[in-house]
Amino acid sequence: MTVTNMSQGKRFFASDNVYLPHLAIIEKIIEETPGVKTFHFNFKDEKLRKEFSFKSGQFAEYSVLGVGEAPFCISSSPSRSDHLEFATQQVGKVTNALHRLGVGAEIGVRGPYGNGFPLDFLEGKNLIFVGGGIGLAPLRSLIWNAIDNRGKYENIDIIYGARSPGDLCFKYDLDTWDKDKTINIVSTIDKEDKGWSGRVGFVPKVLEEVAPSASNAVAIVCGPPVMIRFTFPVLIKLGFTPGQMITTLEKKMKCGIGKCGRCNIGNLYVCRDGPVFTYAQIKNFVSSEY
Amino acid sequence: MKNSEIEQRLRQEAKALLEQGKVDYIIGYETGSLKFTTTPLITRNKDDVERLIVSPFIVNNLSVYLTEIKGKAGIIAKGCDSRSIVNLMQDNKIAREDVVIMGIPCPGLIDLKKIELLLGKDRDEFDSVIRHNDRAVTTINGKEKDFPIAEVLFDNCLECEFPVPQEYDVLLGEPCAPVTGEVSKKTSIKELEAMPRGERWNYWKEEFSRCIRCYACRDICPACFCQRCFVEESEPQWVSPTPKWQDNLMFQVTRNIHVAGRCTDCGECERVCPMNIPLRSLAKKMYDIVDEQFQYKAGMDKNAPPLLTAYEAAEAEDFIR
Amino acid sequence: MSTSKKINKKDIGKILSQWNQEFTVLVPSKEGDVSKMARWDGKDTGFMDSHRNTVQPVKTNFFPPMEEMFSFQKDKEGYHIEPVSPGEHKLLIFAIRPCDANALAILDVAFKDGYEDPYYLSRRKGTVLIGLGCTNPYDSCFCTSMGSSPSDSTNVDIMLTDIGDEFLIEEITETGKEMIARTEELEEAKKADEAKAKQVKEASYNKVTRKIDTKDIDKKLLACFENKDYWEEVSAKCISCGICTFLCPTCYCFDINDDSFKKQGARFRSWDSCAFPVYTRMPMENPREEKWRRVRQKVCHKFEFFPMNFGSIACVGCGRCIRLCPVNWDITQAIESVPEIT
Amino acid sequence: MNQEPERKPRILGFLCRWCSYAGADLAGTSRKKYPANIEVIRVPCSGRVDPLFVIKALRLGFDGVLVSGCHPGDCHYQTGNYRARRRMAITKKFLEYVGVEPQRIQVSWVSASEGGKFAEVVAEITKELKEIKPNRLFDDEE
Repeated sequence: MTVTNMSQGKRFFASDNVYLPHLAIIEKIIEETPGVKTFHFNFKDEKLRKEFSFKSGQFAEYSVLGVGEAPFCISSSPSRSDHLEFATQQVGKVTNALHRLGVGAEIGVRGPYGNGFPLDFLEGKNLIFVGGGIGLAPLRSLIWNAIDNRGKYENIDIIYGARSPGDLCFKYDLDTWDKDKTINIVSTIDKEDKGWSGRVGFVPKVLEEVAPSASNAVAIVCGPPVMIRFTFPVLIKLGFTPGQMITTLEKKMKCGIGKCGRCNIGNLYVCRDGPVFTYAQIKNFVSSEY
Repeated sequence: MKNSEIEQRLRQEAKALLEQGKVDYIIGYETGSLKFTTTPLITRNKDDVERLIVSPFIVNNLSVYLTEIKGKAGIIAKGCDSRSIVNLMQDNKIAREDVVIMGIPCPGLIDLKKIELLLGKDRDEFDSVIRHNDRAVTTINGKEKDFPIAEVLFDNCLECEFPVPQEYDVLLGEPCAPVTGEVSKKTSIKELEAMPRGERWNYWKEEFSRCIRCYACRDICPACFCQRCFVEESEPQWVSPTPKWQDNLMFQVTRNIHVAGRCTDCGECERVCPMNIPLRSLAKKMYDIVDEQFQYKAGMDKNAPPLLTAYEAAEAEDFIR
Repeated sequence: MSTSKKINKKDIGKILSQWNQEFTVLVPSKEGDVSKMARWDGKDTGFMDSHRNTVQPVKTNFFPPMEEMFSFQKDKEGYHIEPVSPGEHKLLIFAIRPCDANALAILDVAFKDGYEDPYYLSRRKGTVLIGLGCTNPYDSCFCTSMGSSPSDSTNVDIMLTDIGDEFLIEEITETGKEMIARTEELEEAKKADEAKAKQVKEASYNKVTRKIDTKDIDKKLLACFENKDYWEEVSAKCISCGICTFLCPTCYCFDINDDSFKKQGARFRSWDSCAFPVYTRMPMENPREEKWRRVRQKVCHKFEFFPMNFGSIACVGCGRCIRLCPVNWDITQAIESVPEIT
Repeated sequence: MNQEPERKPRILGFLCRWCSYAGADLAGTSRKKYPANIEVIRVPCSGRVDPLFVIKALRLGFDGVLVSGCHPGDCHYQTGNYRARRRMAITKKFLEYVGVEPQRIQVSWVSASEGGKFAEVVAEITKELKEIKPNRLFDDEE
């Protein structure tokens, strides 16, 4: 299968100019870990608030006006739509500025961009989510989407890791999923830590131990590039074919619409052709530039 | 000694260095892909040394490659280049023992742009450009045009103080005297200093409104060796990445201050500028200020501390309250 | 009967004046000794004497080094965003070289694909291109290897050919035909003029001596994508400046940044280059920190990725990158040295 | 705070924490009168001041910049002020060549006990800057 080439979804332009952001208000801020925050927001424009729709896995460009713009996936689920969410780590100019904002602050948002997860393809499959750190954000959107449409999917397995217990994002979700008997979740941290009774070890290693079956399964991987690089070989070992491995990638982006040039992997642009790819699509280039 | 003889010796030296394992790379010049043009040759292959050349068109200051080469390098250096190499040693960017310097006394390089202006033709329309001591003979369509050499050398060559390398392992060719002559009038420091101050600012404002921020001036400069340049910092954002004249000028002025005491007036920044901004009129002024204020000339002594890390207890206090 | 027209070179001002009524006429000009297409002053036609090609490619007129995208202000109610529209000038570019016209066709594709780029496209809309065949190509030109030629009229509306004291004028598009029909002062071209033009075109073609073979280049590049040794050797002398990309008529990468002061500001876009390490640098990693990866990206984008996405090589053979390179890095040598598939 | 009238000329001071900053403090606590035209950034040493800071201040519209450190021989880090002296000497000369009025770049040595001197320095610089035009160097139109 191939992931769809362009966003087939609706486009929500502030005007006929794709680069103009819509104004949105931050309604809630959750400190996930030191340095990672989730922002809940809603568009200022009433009509847009009602009409805006997106697919799990799509992203948007967020502006702190006067500072700049940066892309993050929409981490909330389309199935829960009273507000939108994104999560970001404080690492650069724009994210620092975002982290300085409080509830009620105004930001610019344009999108959604990118292809999103191939929901039709995933239907009727066993879903194996493999996430690391803040890489859970895009997976989370899909996980909630799958939970809210539980009948459409077979087993749901989540393998999620972070450096330390304090670095685990969306703990409130992890707790809820842990209690949900219809899904199987394994959390891990990189190194032993006081008070941690769960698994210890890097995500690819734990994945190998858990060894989910490749039969009728799709693995959906997101995390830091180094984790993604080491996860693919494990999945291959477990019998997953390139078409059964899906990842959502992060690259430096500016325009979000396949023009500014920097986010390509081979001929594919992460913003335009992704951010969701099958391993089959990117395997020629992935070892070298991702 | 003729260039062809220097070339022969150079090739022997370079070959021996590679064969004896004294260096991992040779950095020199070879014939370029355009008329008269030479291009850097960076090679580990001893057969490639046959391509090494010496000509009045060996414009590049090859020392810019030394900080990125992994291993020992045998490098060809003109007077100004050798001083750039010494700078890198002063700043602990390279170690003396990692470099074998094959010095070439340089009687000045021919600025094809000047000939283009004189003849109203582009360089690829010339049949030949040949230097005979103090004359340069250009042939176009079979017709010869003869210019005094001072009219066609680069401005920085006309004000060159040290045509002979200051540091070398082997000197190829006999020491030569500098050529002197009038630099391009329009952009000369003298001319600019004669302007009222406000006019001078407007002059630079005008020039830098053309700048497209390709950063060739910085990337070609052996003194600009920072791993990360201040223009690339985003926290704080010192300079906007948008090429407004204000930020373009701010970038270049700061760059010149940062390389003060390292700039050897090799002229590369100005030569490479695709927007014809007279960058040497900034760089050379800083070179002169450093000389006047501190009697310091860049890259003369590999054991001396870099200008801006050194001091003398009693010096320039007149501007301090 | 012949359909082409002609005009004496001395009278070129007369037709430019007519066109100037309807269009903003751009002609080869110099700013600080750097040539580019800029607004015609309405009089001087001396620019024709020295015009081989402009240093700044024609893309500069549609995709400038920087442009304001929108401005914003903050007051009690919050932010207000004010879009900037590039205006509705209808441009006529006179004496555009075939390579630059072909390059615009490539940019059109890139800026139209998927989401349309309003800034580029609104400037580009209604533009009329008056091509001028080259009779004196540079030694760096290699258009004939890129499926084009010094007299290629594929992407212009009207094509001029220098036939001595006169220009032969050929209509290429419907727009060109209409324009010629309403332009006064043009003479009917004679058979002999057309014969002369044919000769000139053939002679020019043969003057382009730099040749490369682009057969299967996309496949060869794909095969050597991981060939680090090759790319390291090819990129060794590159200094990672932005000249070749900024002054490339088909390169269109850009950056977006905000400037603000107190409660107002603006968002700008400006040229960016895959040659710069910072272009792809993220806080934690940079997929192209090493120089060879960046050089590979430049070559592969033009000769492999763009063709994969849009069906044509994103290089027109204008040779600017070779002419202007500080170290004479030569893309034709790079392409010629790509290893054969084994 | 927002209603505070803009003071002209505006000066940005980079003051060494060991001496000049303390000197400025002393000027304040001992109620020495000096013009309120200076805004202060405390730096660990005058040697920390990259000429880039000075240029950036001018770019941001400050009319003048003061770099102030310990007297020669008194640097907490031995040589920081000597290094600052070299840097500022070339910066001032170079900026003048580019077209910046020399009055805009000011350097002083003020010790922790020289509250009076600090007040005088600020007063003198303010006076000098009043004699030249406001900083419009980086304005788009003249």
